[in-house]
Amino acid sequence: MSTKQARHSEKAHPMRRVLPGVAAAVLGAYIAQVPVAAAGMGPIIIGLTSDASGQYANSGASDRRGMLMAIAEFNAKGGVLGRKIVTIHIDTETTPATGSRAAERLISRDKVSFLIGAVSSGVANAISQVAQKNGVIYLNTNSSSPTESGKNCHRVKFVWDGNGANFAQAAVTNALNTYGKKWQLVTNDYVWGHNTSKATRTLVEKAGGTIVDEILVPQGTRDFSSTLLKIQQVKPDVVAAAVGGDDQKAMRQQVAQLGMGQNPAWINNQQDWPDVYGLPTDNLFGVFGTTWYYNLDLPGVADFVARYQKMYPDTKMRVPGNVFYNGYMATHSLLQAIETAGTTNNHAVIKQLENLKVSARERMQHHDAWMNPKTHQMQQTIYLATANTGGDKDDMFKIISESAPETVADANAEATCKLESLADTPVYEP
Amino acid sequence: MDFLANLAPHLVNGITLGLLFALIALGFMLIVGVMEVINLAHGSLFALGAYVAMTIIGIEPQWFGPLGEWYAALPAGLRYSFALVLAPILVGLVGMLLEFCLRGTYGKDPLFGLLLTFGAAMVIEELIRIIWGSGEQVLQTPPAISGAFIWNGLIWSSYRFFAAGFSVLAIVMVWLFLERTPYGAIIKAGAHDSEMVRALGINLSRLRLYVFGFGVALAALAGIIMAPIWGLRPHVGVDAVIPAFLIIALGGVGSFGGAVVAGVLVGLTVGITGAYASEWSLMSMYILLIAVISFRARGLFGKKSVLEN
Amino acid sequence: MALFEAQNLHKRFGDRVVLEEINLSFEAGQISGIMGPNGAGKTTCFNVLTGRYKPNRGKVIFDGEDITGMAPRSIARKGISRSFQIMNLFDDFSVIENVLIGVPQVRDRGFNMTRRVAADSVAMDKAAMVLEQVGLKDKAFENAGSLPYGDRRALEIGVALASEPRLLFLDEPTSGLGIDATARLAELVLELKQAYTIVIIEHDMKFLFGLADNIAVIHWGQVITRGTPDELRANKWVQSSNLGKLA
Amino acid sequence: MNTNTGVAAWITRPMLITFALLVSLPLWIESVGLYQYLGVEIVIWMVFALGFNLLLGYTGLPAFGHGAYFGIGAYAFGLSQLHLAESLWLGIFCAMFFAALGGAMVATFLSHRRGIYYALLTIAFGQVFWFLSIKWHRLTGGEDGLLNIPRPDLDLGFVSISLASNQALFYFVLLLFVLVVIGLWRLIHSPFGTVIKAIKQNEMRTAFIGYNVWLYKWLVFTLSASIAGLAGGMFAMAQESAYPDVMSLHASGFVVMMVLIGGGMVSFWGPVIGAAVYFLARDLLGAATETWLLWYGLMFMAVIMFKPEGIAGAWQGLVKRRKESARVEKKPFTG
Repeated sequence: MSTKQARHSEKAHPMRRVLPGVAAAVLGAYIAQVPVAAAGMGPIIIGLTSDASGQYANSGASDRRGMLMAIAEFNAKGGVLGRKIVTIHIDTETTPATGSRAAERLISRDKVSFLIGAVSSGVANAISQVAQKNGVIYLNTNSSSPTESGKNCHRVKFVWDGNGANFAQAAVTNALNTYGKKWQLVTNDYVWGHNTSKATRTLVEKAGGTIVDEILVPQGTRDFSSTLLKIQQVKPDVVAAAVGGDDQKAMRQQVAQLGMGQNPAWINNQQDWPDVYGLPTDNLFGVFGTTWYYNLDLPGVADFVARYQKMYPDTKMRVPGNVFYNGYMATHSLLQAIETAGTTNNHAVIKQLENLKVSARERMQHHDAWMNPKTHQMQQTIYLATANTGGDKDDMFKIISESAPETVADANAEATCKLESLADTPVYEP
Repeated sequence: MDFLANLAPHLVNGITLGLLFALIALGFMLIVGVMEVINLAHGSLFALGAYVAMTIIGIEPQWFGPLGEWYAALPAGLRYSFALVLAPILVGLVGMLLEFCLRGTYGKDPLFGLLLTFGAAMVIEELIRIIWGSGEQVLQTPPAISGAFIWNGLIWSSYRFFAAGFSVLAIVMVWLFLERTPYGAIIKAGAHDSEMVRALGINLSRLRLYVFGFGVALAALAGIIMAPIWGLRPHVGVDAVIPAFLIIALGGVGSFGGAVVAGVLVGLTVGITGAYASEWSLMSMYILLIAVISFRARGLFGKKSVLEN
Repeated sequence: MALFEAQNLHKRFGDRVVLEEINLSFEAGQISGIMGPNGAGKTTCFNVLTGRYKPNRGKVIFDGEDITGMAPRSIARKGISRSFQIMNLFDDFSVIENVLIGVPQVRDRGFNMTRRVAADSVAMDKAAMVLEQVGLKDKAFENAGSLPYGDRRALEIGVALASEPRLLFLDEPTSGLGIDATARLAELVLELKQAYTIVIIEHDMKFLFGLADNIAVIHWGQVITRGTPDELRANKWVQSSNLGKLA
Repeated sequence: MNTNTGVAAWITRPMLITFALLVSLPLWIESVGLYQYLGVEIVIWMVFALGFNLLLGYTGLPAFGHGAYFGIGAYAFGLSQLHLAESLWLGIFCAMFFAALGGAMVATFLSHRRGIYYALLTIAFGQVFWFLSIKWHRLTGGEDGLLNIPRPDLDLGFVSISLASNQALFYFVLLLFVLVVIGLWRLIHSPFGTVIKAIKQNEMRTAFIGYNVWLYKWLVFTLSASIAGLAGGMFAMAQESAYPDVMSLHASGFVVMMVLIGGGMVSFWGPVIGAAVYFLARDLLGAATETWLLWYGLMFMAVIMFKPEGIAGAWQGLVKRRKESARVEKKPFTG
């Protein structure tokens, strides 16, 4: 209701008086939208903190659709614990500082029971820190940075995406055997990039390969021509690229232009579906990871896709991808955990989630998945894929392997993650 | 020797990159030089140009009935060149609209023009998001200029060289326009004293309108050229406006040659650092600017500008 | 020796020679004039003397000290202040603020961030006095930007006076003034003569010949002749040139 | 801009009103549907904007990379707490000191520049700092930011107050705000204030009167950088972390927006009004619509187009018109 109100007042005021107009609208709408459920048996309010602008706007939207579908399905069954579920979304702008403010707002003013959603690890950190302070459970749905379940883990935070280390685990050994031992790393010069490349490096060296060179590309690089020339000069067997966000998009395009996608062999980290959907397949070179694919030949998948298309008949993205999947699965599991816990009390729900086990069938993956209680990262099947040149415009991936969670576990996460004790986590029961 | 063999391709690459930078800065330079408006919407108009072109190229047959079908049947190359002409014009009109909004700020602190365009940048970016969605898009290039070729043992992108060549063309055209036509003379006069323009009995506000439109059209053109390299997303403009800024500062406000030289200089710097100290490749251009400006008050070839007071 | 001396100054802009072999000396307590047709290099000469431009060659000596190429602020602090032909006021300030900022008491406390300007009675009185002199007392709190032209000219001089100069340069003070305004200005200058050494650039010869003790004529960037007004009236060149007819 | 010769008391009525309004804020903020934390951030940005306006509004120096010093303050505060000692005063000192240091360094490059080149250089330096904050991730934590920065207690020697709650923090931040307001108000009515305003209007003449313009410009920049640092330090406390994006060009642009929307060019209070409006509008629009950026930009364009003097300017205009109409009524026989 707040939304309609505000939009209305927006359109209402004439340009000339815009400022006072907005000011009035601000107060008006605020007064109007003082929270419905201060506490007790009102609806369960879930704060959605997915990005709607900035680098990850598109993934954020997909992420949010996933959450909303899970919530819609529960509401259809009459909600959770007999309480309807309502959501409030705030754009975190792919900006950590905004993330904190959004979290503070959702918790203190909108009195949300849970927080869900993130693509960028920076934003996830910012939110989880505020969440931890207040004891609000927060689901990091889609940030694949190892630090999320490593040094920046929190008791209230649960991480649902596979991380760089997992994908490296899955990719490196078989790439080493198929393509060769001479590797070159292309690393985005920031924390995520360095972590991912570090993981790759150790694996490569353990398996007897050599890293002949590492190219650091600053965050925000748009022109990779010199990098690509350098690669040609070094002539490695394999290039392992840990390049993310817009940088990755730019790089893909330029590699495609050079037709360098096949030779040398490329190992990319995860390719998020919203980032690649609709692009020509030559943008999808080399081998890359994903946690799920809409064309997996598993029971339930087809139905899941159908449900997606029914609920979102007019989204550009005709089939759900990994980001949607993570958003959906995370939310789904949370709501189930609440149901089994029989309460929204955060400690109870945390305990539920820590012992979470989801059957392969429910996950629509090849292996059972479980939550690692020490790192709060979902241990799940990791798929390797490559471009599917033959297929129709939706069927872009060719899945080439699937690895069981235990075989791709992030080795040093448990060492680096120090969860706060439950006792130090304030009790929170909205 | 071996080192030189390694270096050579990076030099070539740096120069192509530099020409692209120069193209990006061209429209920005014109507007800042002639109208003393720092157009922060340059970036989002750059993006808008690419989006419009993409739409024009990809027009679906059913949109305009038979005309649409005839159009869609045209070879990709033709549709591309068509977009290359039409899109800048359309975006140029948007620019003129923006110029109307700007009129209030003339003669006031240049800050206001700068901030108005800052607001406009946000609006345009959001409009793009609303119209085309926030997803990654691709601007299709015709086969003739796509793909790659091998040149002494290295793979080079054909499109990149097309783009560089096109930049040279655009730069030369603009230069001829400014130096060899009466309009150019008037524009240059307007750049240095609007008094004189009035004396010449030229309608200054119309001059401003056209110049701004023209500058914005150039921004759009740059957007179309860069999109196949950078990719296309609503906020891609941010990547364009900062280099543009830098290059103008480096070359000196109001100096055409300066902008071009500075562009190439920046390209070379980024290209070389990209090869030998890649992690500093982005930083290098700022260092370059600071180094130059600290010693040359007005950049390499800057003239005194009203914007200094 | 003279209070202020310029010894064979040269000034070039690019390859264009603007000043050549300029030798000038201004005696303390006198009114000296510099005249010459427009574009003769008078103002450039002034700018070199007051430190706006460095000369390419030659010396500027003030009270026995070589001040060649010093920054304007240092020269100003030595007691040389100037007015401008194209007016250079602080338009957003009130009239008195324009003067106040020039007052040494304020200038010396320039880095004081806590004291209130308005509380500084010495400075205020000084400023009021200057305004009295230039006849803007009753307009003290009007906005400088909104003053009529004549008053702005007066204020232009007021700002220069505020810093209690020993030597006062006036750049074309009459430009744009009507007959009686010019007359009033002449009175003011005579009055100022009691307190200051004054150098005036003028092309209004009547004005200059009426006031100056001696005058240097600059043409084509050179001092072509100098002397008392009477000497100049007798001078061949001045007579031949239209300048003479004016006087 | 307000004149120097008018009586400038230490404390003025607008100040008292503002302070009263803010002091009572926690009492009513929830009931108008705002939330305490927003109050904290608003006041912090008010401090930032006030300090920035010393540069932009009073000295007329267009600086567009000021987020950098805000960021330096945030990191300095955080690092001092994490690596040196958990002490509020130490943190605040480091925040201000290092921001000032950075500012002073940059100012040495800047202060003989004017107008557009000044603007461009500030941008370039801003970008450099931003870049370093990501690049130097061993120190800053890179894009993940510097996390888990403690909120030290306010130790007054005889008593020590915990700032853990946003309300307690708010009052601490407010205290600093009050000090900054009084300090700046005093400063702009001091000789120094007069000189910088003179520089804004006519740099050349100021030099010819005998002022060392370079030094004044340098000092103003350093000063306003240190205030930015103070704000940044408080921001790090509020967020209990420090992130690179506060240093980005956008963040720097936003503070300029605040100052102009509010009317910093014509009024001391402009930045204060601006920061408040900025956050209220943004918080509401952000919650109300996906496309908040669109409305935000339009609003901003409208202000520049129709009321370039900003809200404070509009208000002054209103008051002036009132007075004039009143005067006309007094003497009906005029004209």
